[in-house]
Amino acid sequence: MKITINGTSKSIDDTMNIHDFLLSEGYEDKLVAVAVNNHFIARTSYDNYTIQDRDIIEIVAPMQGG
Amino acid sequence: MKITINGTSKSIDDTMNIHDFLLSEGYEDKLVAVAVNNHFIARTSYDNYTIQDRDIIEIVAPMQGG
Amino acid sequence: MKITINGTSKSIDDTMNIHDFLLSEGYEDKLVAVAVNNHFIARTSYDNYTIQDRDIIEIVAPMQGG
Amino acid sequence: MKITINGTSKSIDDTMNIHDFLLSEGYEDKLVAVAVNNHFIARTSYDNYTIQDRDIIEIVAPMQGG
Amino acid sequence: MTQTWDINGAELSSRLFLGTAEYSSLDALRQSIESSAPGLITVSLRRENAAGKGQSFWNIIKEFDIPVLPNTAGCYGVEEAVTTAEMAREVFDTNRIKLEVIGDDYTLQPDPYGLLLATEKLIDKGFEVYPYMTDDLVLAQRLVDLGCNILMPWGSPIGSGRGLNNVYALRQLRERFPDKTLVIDAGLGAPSHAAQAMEMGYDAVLLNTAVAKAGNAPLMASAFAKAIEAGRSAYLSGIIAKQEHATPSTPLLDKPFWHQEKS
Amino acid sequence: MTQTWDINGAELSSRLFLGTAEYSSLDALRQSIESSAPGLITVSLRRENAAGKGQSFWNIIKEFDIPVLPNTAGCYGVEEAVTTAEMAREVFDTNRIKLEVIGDDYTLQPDPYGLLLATEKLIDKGFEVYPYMTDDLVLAQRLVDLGCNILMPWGSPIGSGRGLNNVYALRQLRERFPDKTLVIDAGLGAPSHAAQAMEMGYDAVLLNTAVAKAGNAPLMASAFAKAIEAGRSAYLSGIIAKQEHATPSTPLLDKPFWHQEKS
Amino acid sequence: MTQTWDINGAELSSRLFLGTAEYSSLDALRQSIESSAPGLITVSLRRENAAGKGQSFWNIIKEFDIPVLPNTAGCYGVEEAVTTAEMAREVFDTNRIKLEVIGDDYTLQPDPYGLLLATEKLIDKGFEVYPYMTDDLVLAQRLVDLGCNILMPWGSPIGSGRGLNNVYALRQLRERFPDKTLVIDAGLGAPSHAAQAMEMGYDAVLLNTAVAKAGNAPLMASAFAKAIEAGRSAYLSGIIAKQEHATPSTPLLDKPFWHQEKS
Amino acid sequence: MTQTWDINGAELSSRLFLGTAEYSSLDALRQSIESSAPGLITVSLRRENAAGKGQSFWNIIKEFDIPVLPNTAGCYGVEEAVTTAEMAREVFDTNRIKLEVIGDDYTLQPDPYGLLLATEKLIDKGFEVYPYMTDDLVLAQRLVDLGCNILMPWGSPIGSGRGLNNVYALRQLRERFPDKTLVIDAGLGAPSHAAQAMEMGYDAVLLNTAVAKAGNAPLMASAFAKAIEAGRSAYLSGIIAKQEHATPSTPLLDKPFWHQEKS
Repeated sequence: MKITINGTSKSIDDTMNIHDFLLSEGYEDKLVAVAVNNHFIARTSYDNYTIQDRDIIEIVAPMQGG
Repeated sequence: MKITINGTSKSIDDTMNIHDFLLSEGYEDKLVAVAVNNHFIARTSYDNYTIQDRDIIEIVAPMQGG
Repeated sequence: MKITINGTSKSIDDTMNIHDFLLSEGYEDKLVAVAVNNHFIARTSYDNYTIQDRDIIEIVAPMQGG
Repeated sequence: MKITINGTSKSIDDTMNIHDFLLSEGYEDKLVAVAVNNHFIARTSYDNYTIQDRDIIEIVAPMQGG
Repeated sequence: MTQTWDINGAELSSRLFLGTAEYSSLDALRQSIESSAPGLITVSLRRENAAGKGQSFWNIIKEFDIPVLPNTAGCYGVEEAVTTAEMAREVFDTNRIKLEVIGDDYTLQPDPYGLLLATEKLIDKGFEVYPYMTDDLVLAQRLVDLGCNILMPWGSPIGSGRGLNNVYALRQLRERFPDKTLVIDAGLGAPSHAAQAMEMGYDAVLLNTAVAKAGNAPLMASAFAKAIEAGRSAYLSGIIAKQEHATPSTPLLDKPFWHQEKS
Repeated sequence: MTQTWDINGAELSSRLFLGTAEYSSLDALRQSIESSAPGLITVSLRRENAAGKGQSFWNIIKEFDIPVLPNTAGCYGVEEAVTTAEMAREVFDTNRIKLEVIGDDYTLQPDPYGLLLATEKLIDKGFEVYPYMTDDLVLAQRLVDLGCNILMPWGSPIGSGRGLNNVYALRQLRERFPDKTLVIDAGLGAPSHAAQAMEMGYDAVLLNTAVAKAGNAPLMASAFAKAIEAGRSAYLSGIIAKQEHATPSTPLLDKPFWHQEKS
Repeated sequence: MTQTWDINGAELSSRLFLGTAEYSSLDALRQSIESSAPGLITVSLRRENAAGKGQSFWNIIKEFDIPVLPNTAGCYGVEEAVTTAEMAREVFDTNRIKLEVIGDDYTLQPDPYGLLLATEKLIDKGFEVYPYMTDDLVLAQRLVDLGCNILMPWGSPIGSGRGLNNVYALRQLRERFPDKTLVIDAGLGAPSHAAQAMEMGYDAVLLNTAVAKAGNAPLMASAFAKAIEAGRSAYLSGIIAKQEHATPSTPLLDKPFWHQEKS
Repeated sequence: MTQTWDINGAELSSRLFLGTAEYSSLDALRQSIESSAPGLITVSLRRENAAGKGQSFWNIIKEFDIPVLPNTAGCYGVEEAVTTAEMAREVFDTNRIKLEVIGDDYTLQPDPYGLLLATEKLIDKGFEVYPYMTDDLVLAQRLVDLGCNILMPWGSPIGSGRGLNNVYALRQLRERFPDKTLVIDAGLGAPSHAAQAMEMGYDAVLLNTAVAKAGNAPLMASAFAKAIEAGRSAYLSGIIAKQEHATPSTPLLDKPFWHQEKS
């Protein structure tokens, strides 16, 4: 199925939850936050949300700001 | 019945429409506009609107403004 | 003898007064004023002042100014 | 004879020099400077200047300033 | 010598809009209108009793063949402003309305929220809205999106005489809405303030207190009229750029005594 | 409608003094004089050759029945300025002289030292001195002590278009010399600058670059003429005092819906 | 010597809030934080890839025991701003959010409409909102009505270095909200701007570009820190009133040569 | 952290020069010197009687190891100023003299004529002249020609608290005398004024009334000390240029929700 992650489209075969997805993408040791389809997904819900086809996922981390 | 006209309460016995009311109040030859209960009453509707008990009537005329 | 007129040096043979000099230079019909060696020479004195060797003569006319 | 000291006129009998005068006036232990008739008198000249009749003497000390 | 100009299809003879309140007398008002020949005259509505005190004022204004711009002065609520506008349209027989929705007692600042709501309702009802607004760029865009062709940002609070409090913001508005009619409304005190606004490319200036409360209202009215023409002409002519250093106006070419030492 | 005024016994028809240099053409100069009808026209002297290039300029100025004010532009030395003034008096047949003694190349600032020396000499020689000066109060007093009835402080450097650099100092000058004729000379860029000076009670304004170098000189000339009249009228009328807060121009007495809640 | 102060129950060690963007290097950022010891540090969120480029920045910030203020920079939409705030709360483990809802591309002006909507949602979700706002008094009142204890009006557009564009409006805000925490956010260029804001009684100043883009960021950071302390002390001390005329600082009593003529 | 600097060969520990007059008490004076640690302390001379009232003041100043700068405050005449300077040199044992030759009662403006004469005499007598002057460029050049390495232009009239009346003229002075020591003397009211002067590249600031008459003199003294350091650091660091439009401080690269519509 096709999803969009940080503005780039990507294909993933089997459905997985956010937790598995972050592991598979190599974010395990990173300080990040996640939104799916413009809705915030709390860390505590990573296991509960199963990624759907066409999901738009944002993964963000601390950055300089004013 | 009791009505309020330009902020002052007043008693009028029988019901009348705006046209009759303006006559009875001596506005016949004045350039004025009327609102009842915060709604504008066009001249063309003076005959159609019958004043109700507790109506709040505003009668206004041209005045200096900036 | 050598004189300087409006910043340019010039040779004139015989001595002459300012009046003759202006005529010889073609200023007769011009509205001008004259200074010699930084001193103003009034029109009424044109005949009286005889030009000397090394005189520095300024001849000026109306011009735009702010 | 009459002198003026700091704007106030004063009579002193016998002539004296600035040094004696300051002693007699009680300035001995004060940090002051002196001018007579608008001329500065250096400390080193106190003995040399003999006060004259009508002398105008200024005796000044440190004060707040901006 | 003054040129007429077009505002929403109407031809106005002056870029001065003059208020009619606060004059020492109706006569001072009449003379001020005569001496300044404004393009628009602002008027208002007040409660009328049978004695008809408002009629004498109106008779004076009618003498002049100058279009009027009724206001909703003192309205804090949207409904109140809308109903006042409707009454004004009937009384003054014009679709023009200077829409004031006040948001603060001390500064009489326009309420940027109520103003949008009232503007939308009045445009629906066919009014030609002249919004009294702040110098807020986003508010301006919202008003334009609602269909306003005219924007009237304040220079400073009504009657304060402070002039242009935020030249930067007003410059931005002009730059960003080159095709809209921009009018400085409120806060001016001196003709130089009005000239400055016109030099910035504003299309007109609306005044009241600065004229009505001046020592000599008719004279001050004419002063503002001239300053507005002056500022407009300067804008059309093009103003010289500011320089850090001097440049001699009188050319030095052929200056006498050129060889001399400086003293 | 413009009033004439008196300067040292002469009657002038305008409070605008206009310079004649830097125009794109003699025609632009002529039109600018026509459109602004100045009270005085400033002129200068330059070296003349037999071809007589200066004469055509002078023929234009003579057309107008406007008194001229010759200057000593570009003079750095006292003797140079005095001799130039004497030549100007003969050529232009007037005792008036705009005395410039320049003290600095970059700002063309008047030299407060040479200016005093030259003023003294010229007053001895019977000139009516119009001193181009800084806004220095002590210099002003010295000039008045020498017999000057007219003072011409700069607004900012010649041709800079910066307007009034030091409003405080100019206000002090007006306050301290209520009976002298004070003219802002140099540095103005826009009509609002001229209006501001006149609103402060200055008697006249002398301009050149702001008009001559404007996109449309004749139009800008008329703009300044109007702004100067506007500022003068405002000064005579009396300008409202600035307020920190607003005061409604439209009176709230008898406002409709007075009982309503604010939205 | 610097005093700590309380903001919504938290104790801050400085009235300088420092941004972390635009520095020439992370080292320049670290040194600027060290030299200025800000009370709050602003941070942001950006898309992260597996490489984890954001982590090194965060490791530097964590070194300092200074609370962070995450922003929603660049958000134009309400939902976008709210979701960004929620992600920021989780990542930075703080309820504080500097809420930016931008309404204009050129000035980066806060959107007074979206700002209210986003503020309401975020306060519902338990955030402590630091609203980046204009100097609009009515907007300020609406934010306070929604529960904001902190207001952050702009001085001028972000990164413009213009200082305080509308001193009048900012003075009004301070006067009208004496009990709220007011922070000047954005637009300052020089320490004198920050001192001026603090002298007006503002509680703090938020800066970024003026420090990060200065020739020497750590030195400029310390300059702003000092200027903010200076302005705060001046406000607490009480500033002398402006006078039109001079008053001698050195007393003239007992001045020598008092009898003398003036030269 | 504060750096010492060199003035005519002497090393000063601060760029603040502090006056000693007008304090509510000698104790307030002492505390203000302690809290601000000025680089120079200005003092004066007054008539002394046998009681020696001046001595207690001097004992306080002597406690501090700070060089003093005696003034000739209140002198209108050249001879008077010179004799006062000579007395001051003997009493305070320093060649430094702040030369005041006053030309006007209301503004306490320096007399540009007497100042030159007195400066020449005092330099002949071996004094190190610190001339209290206007912002006049030609006067400045004359003083430099006489041998002054230090120039002290006023910001505005003594004690007026107006700040910098003519920023343009002061900027010109700095630009034209890059190698001279320029000190703003008189007229400042708030620390932001001092910071502004230092940001312009002035070398030091001389103050008295703004501190002595503040609500809390010692606190205000420290405020000015910090503001002067802030302004100096900003000047050394380099201040960002003003922009007409905004530039986002938080970079938009990798912003989340980038695809989103604007609300």
